[in-house]
Amino acid sequence: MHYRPEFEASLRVCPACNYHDRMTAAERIALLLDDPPSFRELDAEVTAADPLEFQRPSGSYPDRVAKARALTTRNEAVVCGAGSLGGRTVALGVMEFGFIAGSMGGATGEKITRLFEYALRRRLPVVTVTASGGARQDEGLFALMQMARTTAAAARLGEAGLPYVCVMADPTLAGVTASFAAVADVIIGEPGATIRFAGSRVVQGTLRRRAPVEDHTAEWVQQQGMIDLVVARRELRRTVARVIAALAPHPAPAHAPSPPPRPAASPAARV
Amino acid sequence: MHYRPEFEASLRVCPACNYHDRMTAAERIALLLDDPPSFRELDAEVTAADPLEFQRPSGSYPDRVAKARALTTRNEAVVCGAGSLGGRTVALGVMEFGFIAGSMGGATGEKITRLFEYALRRRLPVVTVTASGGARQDEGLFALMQMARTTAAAARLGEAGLPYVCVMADPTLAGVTASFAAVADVIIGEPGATIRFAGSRVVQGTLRRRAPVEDHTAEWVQQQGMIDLVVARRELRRTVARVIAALAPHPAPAHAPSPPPRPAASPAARV
Amino acid sequence: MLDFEHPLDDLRARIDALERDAEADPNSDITRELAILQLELEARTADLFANLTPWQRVQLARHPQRPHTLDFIERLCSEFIELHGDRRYGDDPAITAGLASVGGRSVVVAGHQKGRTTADNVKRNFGMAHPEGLRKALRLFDMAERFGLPVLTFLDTPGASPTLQDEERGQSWAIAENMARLARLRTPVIVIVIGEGGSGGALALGVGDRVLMLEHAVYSVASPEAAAAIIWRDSKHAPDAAAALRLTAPDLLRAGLIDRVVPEPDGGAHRDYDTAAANLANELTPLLDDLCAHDPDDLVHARYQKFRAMGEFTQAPAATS
Amino acid sequence: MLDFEHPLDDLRARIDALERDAEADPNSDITRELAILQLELEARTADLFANLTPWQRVQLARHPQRPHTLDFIERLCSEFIELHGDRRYGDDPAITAGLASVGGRSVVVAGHQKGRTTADNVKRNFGMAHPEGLRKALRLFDMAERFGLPVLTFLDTPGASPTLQDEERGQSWAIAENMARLARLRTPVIVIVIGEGGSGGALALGVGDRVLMLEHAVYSVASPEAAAAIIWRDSKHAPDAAAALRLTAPDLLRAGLIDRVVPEPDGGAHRDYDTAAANLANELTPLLDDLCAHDPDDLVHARYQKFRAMGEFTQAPAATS
Ligand SMILES: [Zn+2]
Ligand SMILES: [Zn+2]
Repeated sequence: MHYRPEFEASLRVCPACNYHDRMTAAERIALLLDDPPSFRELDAEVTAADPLEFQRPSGSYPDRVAKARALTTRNEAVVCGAGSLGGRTVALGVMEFGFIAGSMGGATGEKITRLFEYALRRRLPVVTVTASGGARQDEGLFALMQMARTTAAAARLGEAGLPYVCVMADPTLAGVTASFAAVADVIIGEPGATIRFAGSRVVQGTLRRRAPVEDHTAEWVQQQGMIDLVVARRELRRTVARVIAALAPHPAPAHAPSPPPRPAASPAARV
Repeated sequence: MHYRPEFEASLRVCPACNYHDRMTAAERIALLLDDPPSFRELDAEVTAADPLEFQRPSGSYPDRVAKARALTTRNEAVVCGAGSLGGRTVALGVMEFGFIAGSMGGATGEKITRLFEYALRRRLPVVTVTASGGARQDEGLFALMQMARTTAAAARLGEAGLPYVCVMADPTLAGVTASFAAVADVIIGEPGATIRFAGSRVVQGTLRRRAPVEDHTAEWVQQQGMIDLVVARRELRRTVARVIAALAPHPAPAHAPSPPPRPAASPAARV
Repeated sequence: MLDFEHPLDDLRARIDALERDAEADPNSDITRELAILQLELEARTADLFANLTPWQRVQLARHPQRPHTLDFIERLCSEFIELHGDRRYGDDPAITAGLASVGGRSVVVAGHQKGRTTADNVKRNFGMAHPEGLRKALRLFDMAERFGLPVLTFLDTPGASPTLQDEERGQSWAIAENMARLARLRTPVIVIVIGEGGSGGALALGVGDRVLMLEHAVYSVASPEAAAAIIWRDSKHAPDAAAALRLTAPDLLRAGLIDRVVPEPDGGAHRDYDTAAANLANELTPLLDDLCAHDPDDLVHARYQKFRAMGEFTQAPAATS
Repeated sequence: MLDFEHPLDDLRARIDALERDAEADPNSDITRELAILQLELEARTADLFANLTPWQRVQLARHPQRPHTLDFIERLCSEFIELHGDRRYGDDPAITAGLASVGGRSVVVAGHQKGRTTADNVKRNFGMAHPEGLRKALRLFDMAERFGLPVLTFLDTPGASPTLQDEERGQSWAIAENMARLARLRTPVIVIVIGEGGSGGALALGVGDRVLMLEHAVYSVASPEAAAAIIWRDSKHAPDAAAALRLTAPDLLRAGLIDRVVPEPDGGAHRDYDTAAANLANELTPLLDDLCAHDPDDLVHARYQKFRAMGEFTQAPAATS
């Protein structure tokens, strides 16, 4: 929130070339939610365990997590909560790319899953903003399974007739693109954002059929039919609000659900 | 049925090059149903009206219909009924290409729709065999609407968990391909059959990406991902029976529904 | 300007000249002369349009200045968010689809989109949808059902795109799947034929609880040119085919194949988009209110019965069979 | 023959030679000598396989002679009708799918399909599915639900195909849509990891009520080579990565990420397809009977809870947040 004055002017967008620089989760939240700031964070204390006791040459996984926590002042690569967007309460999950490249581990998946479940219980729309390198290797197959559980949670939202909008920011890759991000009802890309399945693999592409824009940018992905809109940051809040209003014309009374209390330490925690 | 001995030997398939010649509806029915012949025809008396009082330079539409009736001894371009296939009662609709190029008019659509409704009431699987030039021009928009009503009838079958298999014979074109034929659960093409959307229009195709077989043949359409199987006539009955047995493992007791009585002149007839 | 509109050209030119004169000389009194000429124009327009041949209606339906789907959406809807892509293969500019608000009510809209300039028409393939365009609409139909939003479709196409590439991606399958989905959709569906309703490509968006048709729109199993080529072996007989096919709105209303004819402004919708849209809005608003009050089961059942009844037939003498 | 199997080569060669000798001279008595050698082979095989390193298991899972999806279908199913195509874009030979019968019960099967020859592997893209392959499976999942048939999936892939063309057709979207569909499918789903369970391409067929895994199969968030390249900046560290990723069946059973390890015959499934399939059938039959007795609502709920529980986390001290 404290970044507000400076990005209010620039939104981290270059006025000359429209380059959309990466934002922190806090900047994103301020960008998306109404004034005055209404964000109430959920599950802020949930953080990574080390199920594989994973060691890299550069250090242990818990060391990496500790560094990321110090760097971002967050406990995980996603910040979840509720707030007012376009005058209506939404459940909001924003990935923090600065936290181990926004990678998705068990705690990340837990928070995202809880967010969908929270929205389901309170009948709220969900907005996610993705910025991620994909699944977090250090948790092995546990990390892969976050794709399944977050996607399953998102699928239940649709069955309940609650709208889900995903904003794909730079970069949205691999295990996040191919899970809860891709199943949103409406998908919005940020200008120039890299959106793709294959991470760093060498890809031999020769055929360029329909692409006057650079491969794997949001604009290109839209041309391929995979996302609905590419929306400049300045228009983002308004567009998300319009989409939600269109999909859920008769919401639970706006403003009525008071900001949820932070839940007590979850009994579901397994470690 | 009287054709049985001669096609039993050849099935109208060239032993040298596997060319599958067109068959009459009667030959088809004998090919598909079990021995002894068990076919009980439905709605045989339904025939075309002339809603547009349509005149071609070559004569009136009723004249064309009369000629087709004389030629084929059928009243319409589809023969519908029930019979035993693989030891189980199925609803069977077979198009008669000799009847105005198997074109679909109001009476054709009525019979096909009634077939699906008959199957729905008795909880029978449906098998159709298509051979058609598409919608019958002489009935104008009435003909086009047969696409909607036959497709809607087929869709209700799926909702009721009853299997529907379509055999696309030569040729399956335009308004028939693009309606009740395409929505079958399993689609089988006959070897070499032409299957396409665009009728006689000139099509400027240059790109040949994946096609070692001739465009618009059943084999080509299978490569494009649109049909499940290409099955030689000799194997057709067995394959259709296996598919139905797989999709409806617990049928209404086989043989139990006695061959349906021909219904009294339908009160739904509007002309 | 269409050929049959030429008789009005002279009158319109004289009115224009008179108005220019009056501007040049503010003291001249043209009131009376102008009034006479305008009355005559109205009378002759009414006369001409009261006696349009089917072929003339085909030309009006295809008029390059005729309002297209986006022109109607702009005027009918207070909000419009165009959505893109089928999430499988591509985004097809020949189909416009998205979320909109009509009279304060959220709806899903989908329609064929013709262009006006040559470049735009090339991009939009003259309103001839590719399979991915129909599948974009299908995705939005599913979304409408998920969120309980009514669907409005706008029909304006010569037909579905018929190239080899369209066959490769299953044009027939796309059309059939859309019809099946619309037939069973558990939310109201209103179909509006605004221009050319061409064959299966039109019907892929055309299965609804009510089918409205603009006064000079046409709706046909095949284009008059194609029908003439088949029937007369000469596409120059297109005017004859247009008459034989009974493709005009009044004919189709009589035949029971559409529910309502929406009047167009004098001289056709292309002369006054706002009035054309306002006339449509007049029909649409009460219809939406009515349909939205129905139970989904009842809607689906009634929609089935509606199309179930389309198709004439008779009983042959038993001896023939 | 894999490197680590070489210690057995000499023994196997001696047994073969002895049997050839006996064939040449029917009077020779080799019974005792042969019995001794065979006992020794069994003992050393058991010893070797009891102490396989994770990297050795990766090699076994990728063994060119390892039984693939069709090999299992052939042995498990009394009927198999392979179905083709996604009805939208193409038919992908990297996915085999169809209708089958297992123990008298109709099922839908879908699995990654590797080839054995180079030509076959090129055709099947080494078991790396294209989006249209995953969508073929999706079509069959829908069919399974429509007809109340249980689904069996076979996982055996290095991963989903990652080329530009796959991106163009929405590889991420295909994977996500399959997971979402399987998660909510109202019919039993049994997942069997038979060889390589590689990343999202595997998981696209991997969301089920039970996940079985063959003894020497592996299942991993990334290939050991890719993980080594990321973590050690050198894919030669693949054996280290294989160990670190805990990708073996016993490890994953301990972690609670799979439900059951299916024992393989001595020396690995590639030495005896029939026994491998019989061992799988032993697990499968009672499992199918059990799951088919459940109410669809209960199945879907339990499946959600099963995957819901996969993922470890802890609570940070409140001060940090
Ligand atoms: Zn710049
Ligand atoms: Zn021959």
